[in-house]
Amino acid sequence: MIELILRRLGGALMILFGVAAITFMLLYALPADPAVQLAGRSATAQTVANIRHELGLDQPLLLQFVHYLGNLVQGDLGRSYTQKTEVMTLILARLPATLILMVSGILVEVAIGLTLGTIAALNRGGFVDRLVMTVSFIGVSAPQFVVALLLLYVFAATLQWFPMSGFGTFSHVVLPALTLGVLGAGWYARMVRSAMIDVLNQDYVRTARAKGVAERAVILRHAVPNALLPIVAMIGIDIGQFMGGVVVVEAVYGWPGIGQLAWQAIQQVDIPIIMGVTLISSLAIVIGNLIADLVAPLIDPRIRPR
Amino acid sequence: MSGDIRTAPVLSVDGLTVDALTDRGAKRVLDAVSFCLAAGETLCLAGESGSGKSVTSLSVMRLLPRASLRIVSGSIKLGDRDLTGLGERAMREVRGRDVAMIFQEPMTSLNPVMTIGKQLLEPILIHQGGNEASARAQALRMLDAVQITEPARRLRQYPHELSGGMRQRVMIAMALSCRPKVLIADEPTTALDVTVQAQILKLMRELKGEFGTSTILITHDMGVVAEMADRVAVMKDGRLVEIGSAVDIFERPTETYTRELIAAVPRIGARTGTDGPPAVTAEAKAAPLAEKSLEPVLAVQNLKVTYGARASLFGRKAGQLAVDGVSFELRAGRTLGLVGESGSGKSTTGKAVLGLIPYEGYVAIDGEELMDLSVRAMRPVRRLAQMIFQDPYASLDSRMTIGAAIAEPMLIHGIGDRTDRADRVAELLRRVGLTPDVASRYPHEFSGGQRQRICIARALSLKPKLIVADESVAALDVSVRAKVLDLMLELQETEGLAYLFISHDMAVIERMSHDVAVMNGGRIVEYGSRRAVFENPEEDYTRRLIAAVPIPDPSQRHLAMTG
Amino acid sequence: DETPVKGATIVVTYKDDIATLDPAIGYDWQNWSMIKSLFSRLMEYTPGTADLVPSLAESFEVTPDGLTYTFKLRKGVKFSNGRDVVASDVKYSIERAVNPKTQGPGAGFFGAIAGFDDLSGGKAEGLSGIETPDDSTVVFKLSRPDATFLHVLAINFASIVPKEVVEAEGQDFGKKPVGSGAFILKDWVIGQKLVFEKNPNFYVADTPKIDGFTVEVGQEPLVALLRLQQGEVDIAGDGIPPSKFLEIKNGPDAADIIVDGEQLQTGYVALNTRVKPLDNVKVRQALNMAVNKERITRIVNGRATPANQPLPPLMPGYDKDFKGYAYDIEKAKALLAEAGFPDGFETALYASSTDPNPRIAQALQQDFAAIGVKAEIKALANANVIAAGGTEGEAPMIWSGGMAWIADFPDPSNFYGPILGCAGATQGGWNWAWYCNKDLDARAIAADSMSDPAKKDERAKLWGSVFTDLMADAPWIPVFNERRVVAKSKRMGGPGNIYIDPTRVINYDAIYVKQ
Amino acid sequence: MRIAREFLRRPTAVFGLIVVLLVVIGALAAPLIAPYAPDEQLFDGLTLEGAPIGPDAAFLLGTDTLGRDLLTRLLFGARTSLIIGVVANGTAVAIGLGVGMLAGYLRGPAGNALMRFTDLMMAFPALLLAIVLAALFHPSLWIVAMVIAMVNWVQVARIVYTETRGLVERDFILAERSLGAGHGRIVFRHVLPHLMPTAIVWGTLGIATTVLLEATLSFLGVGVQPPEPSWGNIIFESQSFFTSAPWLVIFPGIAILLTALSFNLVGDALRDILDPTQRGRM
Ligand SMILES: Nc1ncnc2c1ncn2[C@@H]1O[C@H](COP(=O)(O)OP(=O)(O)OP(=O)(O)O)[C@@H](O)[C@H]1O
Ligand SMILES: Nc1ncnc2c1ncn2[C@@H]1O[C@H](COP(=O)(O)OP(=O)(O)OP(=O)(O)O)[C@@H](O)[C@H]1O
Ligand SMILES: [Mg+2]
Ligand SMILES: [Mg+2]
Repeated sequence: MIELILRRLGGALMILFGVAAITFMLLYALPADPAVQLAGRSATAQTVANIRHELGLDQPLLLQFVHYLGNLVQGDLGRSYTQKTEVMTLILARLPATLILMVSGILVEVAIGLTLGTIAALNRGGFVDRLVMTVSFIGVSAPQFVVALLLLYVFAATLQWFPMSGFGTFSHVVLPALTLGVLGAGWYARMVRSAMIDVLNQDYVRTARAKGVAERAVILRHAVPNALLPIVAMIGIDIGQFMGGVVVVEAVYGWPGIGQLAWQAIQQVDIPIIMGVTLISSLAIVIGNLIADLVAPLIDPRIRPR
Repeated sequence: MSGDIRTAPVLSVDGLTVDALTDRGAKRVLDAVSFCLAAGETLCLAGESGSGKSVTSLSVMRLLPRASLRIVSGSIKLGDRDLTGLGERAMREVRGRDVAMIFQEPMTSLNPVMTIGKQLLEPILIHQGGNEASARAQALRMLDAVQITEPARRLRQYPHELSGGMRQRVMIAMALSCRPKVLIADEPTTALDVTVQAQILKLMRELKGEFGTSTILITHDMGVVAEMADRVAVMKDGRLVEIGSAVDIFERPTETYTRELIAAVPRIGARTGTDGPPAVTAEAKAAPLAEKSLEPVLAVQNLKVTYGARASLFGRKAGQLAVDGVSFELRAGRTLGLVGESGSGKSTTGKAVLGLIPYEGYVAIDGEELMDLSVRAMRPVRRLAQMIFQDPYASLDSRMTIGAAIAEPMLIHGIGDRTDRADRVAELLRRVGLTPDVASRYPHEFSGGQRQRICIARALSLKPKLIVADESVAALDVSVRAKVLDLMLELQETEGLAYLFISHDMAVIERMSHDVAVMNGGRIVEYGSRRAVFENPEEDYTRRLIAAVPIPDPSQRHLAMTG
Repeated sequence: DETPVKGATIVVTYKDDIATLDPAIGYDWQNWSMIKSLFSRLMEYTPGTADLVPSLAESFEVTPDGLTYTFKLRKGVKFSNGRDVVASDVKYSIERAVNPKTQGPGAGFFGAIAGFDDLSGGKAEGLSGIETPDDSTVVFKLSRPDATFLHVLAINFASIVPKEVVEAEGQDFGKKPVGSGAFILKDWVIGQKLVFEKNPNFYVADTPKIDGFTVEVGQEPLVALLRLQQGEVDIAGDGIPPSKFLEIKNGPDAADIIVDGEQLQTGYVALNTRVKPLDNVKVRQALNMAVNKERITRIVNGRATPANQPLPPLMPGYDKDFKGYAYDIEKAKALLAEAGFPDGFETALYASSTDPNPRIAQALQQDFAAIGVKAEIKALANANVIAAGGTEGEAPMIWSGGMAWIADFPDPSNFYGPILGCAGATQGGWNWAWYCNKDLDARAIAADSMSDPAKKDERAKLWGSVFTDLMADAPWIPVFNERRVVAKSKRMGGPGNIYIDPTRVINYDAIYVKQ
Repeated sequence: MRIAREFLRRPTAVFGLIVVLLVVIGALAAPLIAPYAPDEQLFDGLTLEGAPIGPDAAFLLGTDTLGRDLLTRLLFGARTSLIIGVVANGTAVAIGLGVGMLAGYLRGPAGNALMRFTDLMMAFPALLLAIVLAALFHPSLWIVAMVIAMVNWVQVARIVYTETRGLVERDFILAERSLGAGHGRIVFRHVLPHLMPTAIVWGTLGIATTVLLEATLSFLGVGVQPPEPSWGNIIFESQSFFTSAPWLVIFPGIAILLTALSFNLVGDALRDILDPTQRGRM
């Protein structure tokens, strides 16, 4: 167990190093010059050169990278070019919001996906199945922005059930989580459906029925936990999608998450922030997969190490 | 009707007819099946695969898959209640309490993510109510009854932590926990080792005595039938062709089908006093094969196979020694039977001698040492040695027609052109008793026996000298099994094939082999001529294996007696 | 009732984070207004106008040669940490803005102060041209006359900061600013909101008129507008998105909600004078004639007026009699033929990828196509467009929308040096036309030397002629002067020009909630 | 022949095929059937205030914010979107299939290295990669398509890897090896066909998401460049107009959904038909 975790952490470090190296090289290959960007229109050439020098951008790329890594090891992600603030501070300020949104979004999408997928599997081939699959398809193909605004118009602006924007209370998280959940549930519904069809054909389901277990309990107690297994792995992958994909939802609901920070930084070529966010999301993905690997044995005792 | 309690049926099935709904219309699966089950009686349902045994039992439980199978007519009476008309709710009450069921696969019949305890408690809580504690006590008693050691610990364990035999005991405990009137056991021991099977059968007989449960036992193993049945019902093509007392069925079968079935059953000890398998072709009968060649087709010395060894951050992981220093040799035209309990390393040996998995030691096929041969250099050797796997379905590519599958070895080895190959495929199909026009069909469109013939045809297409047959008939019906075995013998006689014949079925090994090697824990514990091993076993282990085989003769029941 | 309510606080929203409130660094249109209100400067503008008045300075004197400025500081002004503002703070603050270590973009504005080159070149620690004979006197010595110098002292970079706080906070000063302006930053929740509170000790009477304001960031403009209509938000800082503009403008509340006013802005296409065939003046003139500016203003729902010269109408020196190049396709074609391109040519048009700029680029593209010029559109992130513009020979045409922002101060010189003068035509510069006319540069310097306030009008005329004359070379296509449209809640009072203040965007010091 | 017959027996599949064909024909014949030129900003296409015009007789599906005919744009946009949705997504699936299969089949150090690389790519924020790649190469349709392929193959590779690992353990692969089949033969004739269902599912399910990803890239200024229409960028450009000019979102949205759904229906049918074990069943 310990060995497994250590091995995975070692792998994670390698991955993070790789991500850092690739991101760094790619960012510096970009044509945009952060110094020019920062100096603004009225700056003189001297000012631009000064800024470039102060940011260390006039040093050889490799040296910059080594320098960056050196700081990274000490937990220093550098300072934002535009905000002049520690990137770590900026990220830490926004991380909780993103984590809350991510967790609740995943909960909603798994809940919806599990329900719809199970219903579809139970009605396999029938009308309900087709309907559910079509609905899940709409979810997969719907533009985020429109769905987010639609929910906002209906539930916040018109019905006023939830606040339109902000962060802090439970009612704030409902709409953003719902938006993400509705959009992501399609994938889960499909996955759950095929997993459930698989599980429902298993012998132990028949055994449960032969014991006189009620159909609801057969599904909820016997089938669903087994169908959850492939879903857990999927959640691990999903975390990555979330870290990058929440920008729009965050923007619409004024949610102070990492996505907005990343989006602004990309537009302003604020390299320290981009690097920081990239590393954090990679870390989240790696940890997500690690957690998925560690959670899987909780659900499936067969892969529990002894 | 007489008032005799002994004969008043607990369960009576009358004119049960079941249709399967396919997109080509309804297909009759059960046709007017009628039988009854007296209190405390064991009725065995026998018959070939697909004859409707499982459908019958599932009908009684009303667990037929709703989408595809439907009871068309007939009644199933439990006491005076007709189960066919019962609502789902009422039926749930019946299931597990009045009628309980055990399935063939103990591996998959228990929910892998639930503890044994939870699963055992479930029917007790549902049907007897009461609190957790009393249910737990009941569960512990049941585990005790099925002779599971440390029952309290088992309750916390998960299915995968138990052996196959233990799992099946848990299934039995679960089925009997509410003291049902009727127990249906669908192939309860097929997936188990002979020795374990013997224990389970013994247990079932004991429990029957203790609980007085009426049992419907489904099996295609006539040995088991003879061992267990009070009465036997023989099914074929959805019909119940014959029903009668066990002794009657075995000694005085009236239907031809029943007679064939009984005749096809291999009996251990049947070949006592002979040196080799029976001759099946006319020529062989006329002139038994002499020792043709002294040159071994397969020579194995000190073979070792280790699984799961790998280098890791924390040093090398040792892995598990699955085969530990096995040596034997096999000459042309002869069969070496490799027998042993599950997990003893038989399959591993079979794969290793064909170079399919990494091994240590010396293996030579037709004088050529395999070690370190590249895929390319290996190819000529592959022509000489082929493998037939246990599960014919799994060993055929489900997305390839069987014609293509049989032609493929020739394609790989660049033999003949298109028409040559087509001719050879047709010839091979005929050779294994199929018609050439089936070449364009896919594996799933065949029965198990037919698939195994196809695998044999594929193995033969390169005219090999050696065939490794790993449990090649284990999945087949008795009657089909006999035919496939005969086919293999015939091929040996005409083509001079050598077989490494792997099986855990002592009777089959006895019938097929010239020599026998008994494996246990990765080693060969006994090795010698078949006659020596079977008639004069030196090892206790071998003796136990032989003793555990059920004898298809109701008059010779022995399992319940032995300790 | 238009009288201000006492004790009101309001909510302002923006989409993007507020970058920094460090006056030496902050340089975008969101933080510009906030920095203005957090700090005070020697000079200031009367709210809603471009009229310069002394602010932290009580009075000032200029020597006739225009090289020495002496300021007397107002007494008793305190930083929000309680310390008095003294002359050395002024010296420190401006030196800090110039010091390369600060990484400030505004250093160049102070180029006229003696000793500037030494400090910005790293050869000195301070500016020899700033002297503080006593705690309430600051003397600036210039190395050349600079007519814009008083404006320079009114821009954010000249804000006065307390040395000890800056040194204590280091780079974090921008997040924990301390100044002597109308407001104090109370709280900053990163990524969520900034809370500003009224400075009770502010030296201007009756200012500010609200008790505070909260800036909520990360707000999608569309949603901000929705919240504004419901009264949750008072000023939607990003204005009205195009998709909502007509709906609101034609709605019943339009008069209460919309403030629509001119700003010091010109949207233009920079024509790269160093890229073939745009190096040919006739080609550039032809392109100027090809653009249907009326239609483009229609695309932005009439939120702009067509332009014909670089200077916006509100800027001193704007020549309202100048005709520029009229929309004339036939003449444009003829000119192209004269230049040797009767069948047109292929080129590229760069633009910011934020709405509505790609749309405007497409309209331009269609206009160019009408005279045979096939312009491939490259709609890129701002940073990439800016990089292409600052690389010689890279971008033939650039639509400035989304990047060319509003003037730093209301003086025509601010529209010349970096974007049309020779100094800007360098690697990484903002003169995307790469236009360099030595003759005009000389006239520009001459105009900037006329620092005598009496010659104000003459100077404006001189500047105006620089811009109209350069149109003969047609380095730009001036397309329109965009008006700024702000959405405010109904309760907000005051004239429009304090919401679209020519020098500070939103004038937080002047806005108020009405009864 | 059999495939065609089986296919025609499924009404949903036939519906899907018809829609797909209509879209393809619409895309190919766009210049012939479109009422206007694709980039023509019509004078009548905007109101005097500059608002787009809703569906009417002159503009069947209305106009966009530059006064261009939406129907025309959708027809021409089908070309781009098909290339992105089908080609780019197809390439991604192909790469994922290749990498996953190779890694799963090889195992050992080589397979491990491939999977570590995949893990790395997986941990890399996809959108960022897309943005940087697209900014490095000047954006054009084909570059965008390739960028999307570069980004999207990762998940497919993961899933295919797991599946291949399972397949390789199966007896029939062992049987092939015992017959002396070379690696190429095993991989292409025996492993690949069994991965087709996965490939088809991802190939069809990914269409909609890919089309939308292209739009996101356009929005960031690294996608297909204007005025070239694509369904994604039509939606994206005008998504904030969905209350004032809903047709600008609804019609392209329907186009994406219907096309993706149709591909999916066709894919589902093909998957069943090509799987011989499903023969004769519905
Ligand atoms: N769900 C189903 N749908 C359609 N036909 C079915 C279904 N289940 C069973 N059948 C058919 O019913 C017949 C009887 O099957 P059944 O499973 O009862 O055989 P069996 O005697 O138990 O065989 P085995 O020894 O292989 O278990 C077979 O022909 C089978 O194809
Ligand atoms: N791929 C594998 N990886 C690790 N261990 C294995 C593997 N295959 C088999 N083993 C282990 O090797 C031992 C021998 O297995 P093998 O399959 O050879 O037994 P067997 O005699 O063929 O049994 P059975 O009768 O059940 O087929 C067993 O303990 C088994 O668990
Ligand atoms: Mg059965
Ligand atoms: Mg085996």
